[in-house]
Amino acid sequence: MTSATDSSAIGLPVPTERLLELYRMMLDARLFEEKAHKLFFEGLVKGTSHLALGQEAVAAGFAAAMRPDDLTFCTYRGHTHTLLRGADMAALMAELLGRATGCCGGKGGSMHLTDVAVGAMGSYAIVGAHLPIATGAAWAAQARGSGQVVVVFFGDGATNIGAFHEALNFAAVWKLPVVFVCENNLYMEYTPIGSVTAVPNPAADRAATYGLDGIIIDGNDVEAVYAAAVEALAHARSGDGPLLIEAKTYRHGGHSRADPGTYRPDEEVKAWLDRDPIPAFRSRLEAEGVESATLAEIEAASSAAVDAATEDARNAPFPDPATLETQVWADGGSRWRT
Amino acid sequence: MTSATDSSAIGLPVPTERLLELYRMMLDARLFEEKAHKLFFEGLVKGTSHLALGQEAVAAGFAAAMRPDDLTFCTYRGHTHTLLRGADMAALMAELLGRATGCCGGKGGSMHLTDVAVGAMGSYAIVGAHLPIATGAAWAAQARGSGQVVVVFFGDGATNIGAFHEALNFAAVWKLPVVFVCENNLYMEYTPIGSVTAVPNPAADRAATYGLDGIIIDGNDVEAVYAAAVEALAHARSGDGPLLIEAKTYRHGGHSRADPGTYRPDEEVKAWLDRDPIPAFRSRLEAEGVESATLAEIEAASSAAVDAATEDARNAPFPDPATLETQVWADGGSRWRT
Amino acid sequence: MADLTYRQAVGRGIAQEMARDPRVYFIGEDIAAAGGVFKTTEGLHERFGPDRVRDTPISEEAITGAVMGAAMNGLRPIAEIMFSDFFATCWDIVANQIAKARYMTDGQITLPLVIRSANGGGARFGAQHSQAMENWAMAVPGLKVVAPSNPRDVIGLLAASVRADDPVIFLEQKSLYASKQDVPEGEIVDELGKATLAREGSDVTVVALAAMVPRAVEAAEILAGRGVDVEVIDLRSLVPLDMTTVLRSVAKTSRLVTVEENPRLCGWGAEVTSIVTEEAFYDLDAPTLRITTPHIPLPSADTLEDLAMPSSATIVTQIQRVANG
Amino acid sequence: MADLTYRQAVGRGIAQEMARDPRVYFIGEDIAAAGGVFKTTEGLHERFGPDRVRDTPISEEAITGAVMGAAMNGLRPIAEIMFSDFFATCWDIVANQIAKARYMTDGQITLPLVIRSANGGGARFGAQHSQAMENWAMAVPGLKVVAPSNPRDVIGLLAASVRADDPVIFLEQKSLYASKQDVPEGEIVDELGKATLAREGSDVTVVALAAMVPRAVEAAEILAGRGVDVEVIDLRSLVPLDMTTVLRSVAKTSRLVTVEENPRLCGWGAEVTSIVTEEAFYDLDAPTLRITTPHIPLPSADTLEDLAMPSSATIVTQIQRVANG
Ligand SMILES: Cc1ncc(C[n+]2csc(CCOP(=O)(O)OP(=O)(O)O)c2C)c(N)n1
Ligand SMILES: Cc1ncc(C[n+]2csc(CCOP(=O)(O)OP(=O)(O)O)c2C)c(N)n1
Ligand SMILES: [Mg+2]
Ligand SMILES: [Mg+2]
Repeated sequence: MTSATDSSAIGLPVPTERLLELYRMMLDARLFEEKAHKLFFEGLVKGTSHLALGQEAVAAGFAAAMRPDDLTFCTYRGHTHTLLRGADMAALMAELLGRATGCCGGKGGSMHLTDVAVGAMGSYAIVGAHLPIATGAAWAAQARGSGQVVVVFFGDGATNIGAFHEALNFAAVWKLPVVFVCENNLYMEYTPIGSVTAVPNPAADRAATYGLDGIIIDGNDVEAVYAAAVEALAHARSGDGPLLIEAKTYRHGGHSRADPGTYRPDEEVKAWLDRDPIPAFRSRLEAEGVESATLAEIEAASSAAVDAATEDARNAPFPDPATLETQVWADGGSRWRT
Repeated sequence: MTSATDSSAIGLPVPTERLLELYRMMLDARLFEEKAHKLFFEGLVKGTSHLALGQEAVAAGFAAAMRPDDLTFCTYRGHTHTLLRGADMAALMAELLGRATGCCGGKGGSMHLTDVAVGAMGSYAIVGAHLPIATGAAWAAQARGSGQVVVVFFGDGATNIGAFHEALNFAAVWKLPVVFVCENNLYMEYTPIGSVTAVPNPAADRAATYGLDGIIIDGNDVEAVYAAAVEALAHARSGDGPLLIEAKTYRHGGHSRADPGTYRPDEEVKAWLDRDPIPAFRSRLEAEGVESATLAEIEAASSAAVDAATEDARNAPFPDPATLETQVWADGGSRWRT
Repeated sequence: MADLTYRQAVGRGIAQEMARDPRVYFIGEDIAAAGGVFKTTEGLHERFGPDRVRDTPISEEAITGAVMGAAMNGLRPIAEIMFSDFFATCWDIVANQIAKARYMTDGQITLPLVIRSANGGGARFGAQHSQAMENWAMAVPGLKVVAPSNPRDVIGLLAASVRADDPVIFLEQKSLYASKQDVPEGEIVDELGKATLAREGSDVTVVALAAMVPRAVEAAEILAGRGVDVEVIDLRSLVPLDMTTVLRSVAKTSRLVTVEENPRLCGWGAEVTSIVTEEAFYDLDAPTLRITTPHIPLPSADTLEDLAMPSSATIVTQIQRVANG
Repeated sequence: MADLTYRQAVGRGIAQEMARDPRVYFIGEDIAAAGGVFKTTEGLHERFGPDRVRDTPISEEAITGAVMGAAMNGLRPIAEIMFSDFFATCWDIVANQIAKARYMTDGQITLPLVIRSANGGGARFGAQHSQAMENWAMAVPGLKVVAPSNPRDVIGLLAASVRADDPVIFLEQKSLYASKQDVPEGEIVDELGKATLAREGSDVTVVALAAMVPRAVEAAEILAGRGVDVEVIDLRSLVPLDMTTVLRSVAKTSRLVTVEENPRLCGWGAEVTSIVTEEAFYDLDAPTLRITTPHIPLPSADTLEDLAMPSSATIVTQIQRVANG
């Protein structure tokens, strides 16, 4: 087990501006998802939604370290990852509400947020499936010499599915520029990962199988994540092949929808709520001398942005029924016969 | 890496009778497959056949150590494994020739030899697929308290497919009585395993991922295999969970059919032919005082058995056309409508 | 009699069989301690214990492989694949191994196993959690395929599936989980391959499955008011396929309509239609008609998803075309 | 003109496209250094180098995932799945990811990729290396499905597939690899969704695909001697499906027969038949007929396998039933 955090390598201390950016990102994500949760209970977000409340530091730390042309692949728990790559908040909210202005025109929904224009290459709802796909995107980056790095996020539960194994080996053998980030939040849906996994650290303890170092980071410490991300991206970009990083974190709520998450021991929940990445980071910023007013300004701006996006989405039209049968094929249509 | 060979644990030295049995088994397998090869070129074995010439020590060592009610799962390269569990040689040969008296009535063919009555639970032709299935059989053994152990054989190439990973983790977490045996013969079809695998020992170097020890054995030394098998079976039978064993070996010929295997360096082929498990073991037996006449008797008997089986198979009838549509369902038929 | 939901019927059906036969084991993701993500299996873990009802890792190949291997070695296991879309992640085990093992070994291997799954759309889950894949399973020789349309049948057909000595893909329609019915107490056991008449009629034969059955019946009631007397057949299983009932009905009505939830191409409706036009061509007085979801992945937005799946309203409109044809 | 085998045509088709477009890459198991297990890709590795033609581990999910991801990021990749049976091991990537990505993202993702594979029976390989699975692919919205019947079409349709901006499942029929044809030199490019008349005729329309085309033509020649003039349509692609050609032919012949290699249930023949009986019911003068492999896994023994697959002899016998019907 080695740590990816080597402060000298990334020019720490991180400039304040960047720290404030990280704070804003986490706040945007948090407030966006809290609103989504509310809208779910209002019956406006249909179907399901999987929140990453509590896990924002992972998404923020990586997104902040990525180049605009780098690519992100994430899961059904992907609101935050997509938003923080720069997707339009109103378009994401509208997608959750099944509206025409949604980033996927209402066809994707909460589990499939995508904004290719900002490098958010999709949210994948079959556990583990996006690991081989992300690997393929990294292969194209290598082949084209584009200098892009691909970052793919997945849960602890995904480490037990075959696609994980195939992707890791493939990426390692071809030395592809892809960073595999496991967000270990201790649970799959309702079942603890420890009860169905042969090793204690489901990702890091498996890295050696692919000739990689097992890297564990504190996923609730946004600076640590950012530092690890900067280093990992540099490593991958320089042609040194993939990395596998396990970020320890926790989801504050249940798995999805209305799940209250009561299968989790109270003490465990409490301990992790105490380690909420946002207030912790806020205190650190204050301790480092950032003015309260500056923070309050960021908070107000985030809140206003979420409100505006929500308003936008609420007022957006439902999809034109004609779009039901568009975009199956590249010609824009769905005709299967001639 | 630990070695499974602890001579004291298995009551070594192995009695001469058992050693002769191992010799007979290897010879049976060798002569059976040499004949199959000949019959392929005569156009009598149709389709394809994958020979394990050179790999006989693995199959023999394990089969000799197994209890009659233990279960074997193997691959398309499974003639030897099926034969050495005790399947009728003539029925196997007839199956290769697509005859009615074949062990599968001609429906299986070379890649699917099966004889459930002797615990040879099938030859599986999709790489890796039988690992989860063998795991399931071990689950039933555990659930029923039957005391059976399942042994599943697979190639080096199978270690890169998802099913490998899923089965190993599953078996480890449930502590199932299954021994995973990787026969590393250095090649997949024509591609060297080293060129597509992130670690040098494709099975053993991955054992830690499942909380298991990485065990490497000399797959060309039948005594070493036998010793490892005895120990592994005892381990699994005692409830200590699965084991993953990598046996280093080599196939003398090509991958299948008429493949001459020319993609392999001459020196490599030569070095491994020099380590042919059968003559090496024969010399050892002689050195240990076994009479030449005893060995010659075994050889003659094997040869006669193969000839008889071949004769039988050659003269066997082709399947009754009516059998084409039998045994899709448990009622013996294939009707899908009422 | 007790009012039972389709969801509860699943649990009752499994319990009925586990209580009867100690060889029945049940595994899947989140099915034990948590009682299943659709709450279909609540209480089974407590009642039958952690050995017989057990949570697995997210490893669909291991899960389906496990029930196959276990069925070869003395158990009669049930697996849950949480959403039927995930069959794709273990399709090799299902379609290449489970389906073919008996034939390839000329009957040496018997696989008394059931793989249950939540199938179909209507829950706004998007294209990877909504598809109706009954036609995937039907296309593979060696699999039996069952899809009940009501709580009573869930129990009876699940029992028949568990007792069958063949592998059964048992599809529970997601959109029906909340539906209710008065179901008698006591053991319920059906037979596979027996369609039922969900409604008798004389003008048009409508063949439906699972969630499409109540919609077809609703459409039939509306059409009755318009002078069209529709017979609705609930197929209940696709393999075995009860063509006797279908052909008998078409002989009476001379008109055939199928209503499928699965996408357009190569569905069971095409199969049923083709059998009828081959075997009962001269019984038909009008073109056959298939009502399906269009050949698209399912969208997530509620308005679009409702538009995609056959509704009773579209069924009414479509049937009228044939009835007048 | 040069005499070219179907096998060689595959290599020539890939080479034609790789030479034309530097974004075309090709990966698969044993396809590079070894030239493919069916020797279809010999010489490509040498000609286009180890970066563009590359061997993979035995990891079908990684292979198909790789071409999907690469197509999202600037390449136009080709993958080989060695035997089409192995699609089952990566069906999630193919059917849930590749097929649905464009729709789910409302057109943000374009996937110009081809997955080639050796499909079908006749090689005595047994049930896990012989199945014809064109109907699996056809049933999934979002996949184009191509299956050429002769060397020339292999090149033309492969070129069309590589140039298409949609994902294409390209099925090479194993039993045709050794077949030969005079093929013109130079670039050959076809269009997807254009069926051809393999033989013109006026009495019966026979629709066939891939290996069933030469068999249907052979049957037609025999039937010609018996006074039955058969029109044989080579579909060439299942998606897009050229129903214009089929309907035009049926309008002329009033009789429809389909010949499929895939097993009985839910094949493309059922789809084509159902479309005809819905749209051209009044054109038909006789029951439709589907000739397929029975609904069984394929056996290995040569005598049994030959019996299972539609032969020209069985096609003759069956067609006579309809022609006289
Ligand atoms: C192949 C597959 N199996 C099962 C599921 C159902 N499922 C959705 S999320 C989930 C839990 C995933 O856990 P983890 O990977 O830890 O991610 P987390 O939800 O904790 O972010 C499961 C089982 C799925 N989507 N895909
Ligand atoms: C999933 C899958 N992919 C590819 C193949 C084709 N194939 C058959 S054998 C083989 C090589 C397997 O190599 P290995 O596992 O080392 O076993 P060996 O043949 O050396 O015994 C391949 C690629 C297959 N049968 N299944
Ligand atoms: Mg988790
Ligand atoms: Mg090998």
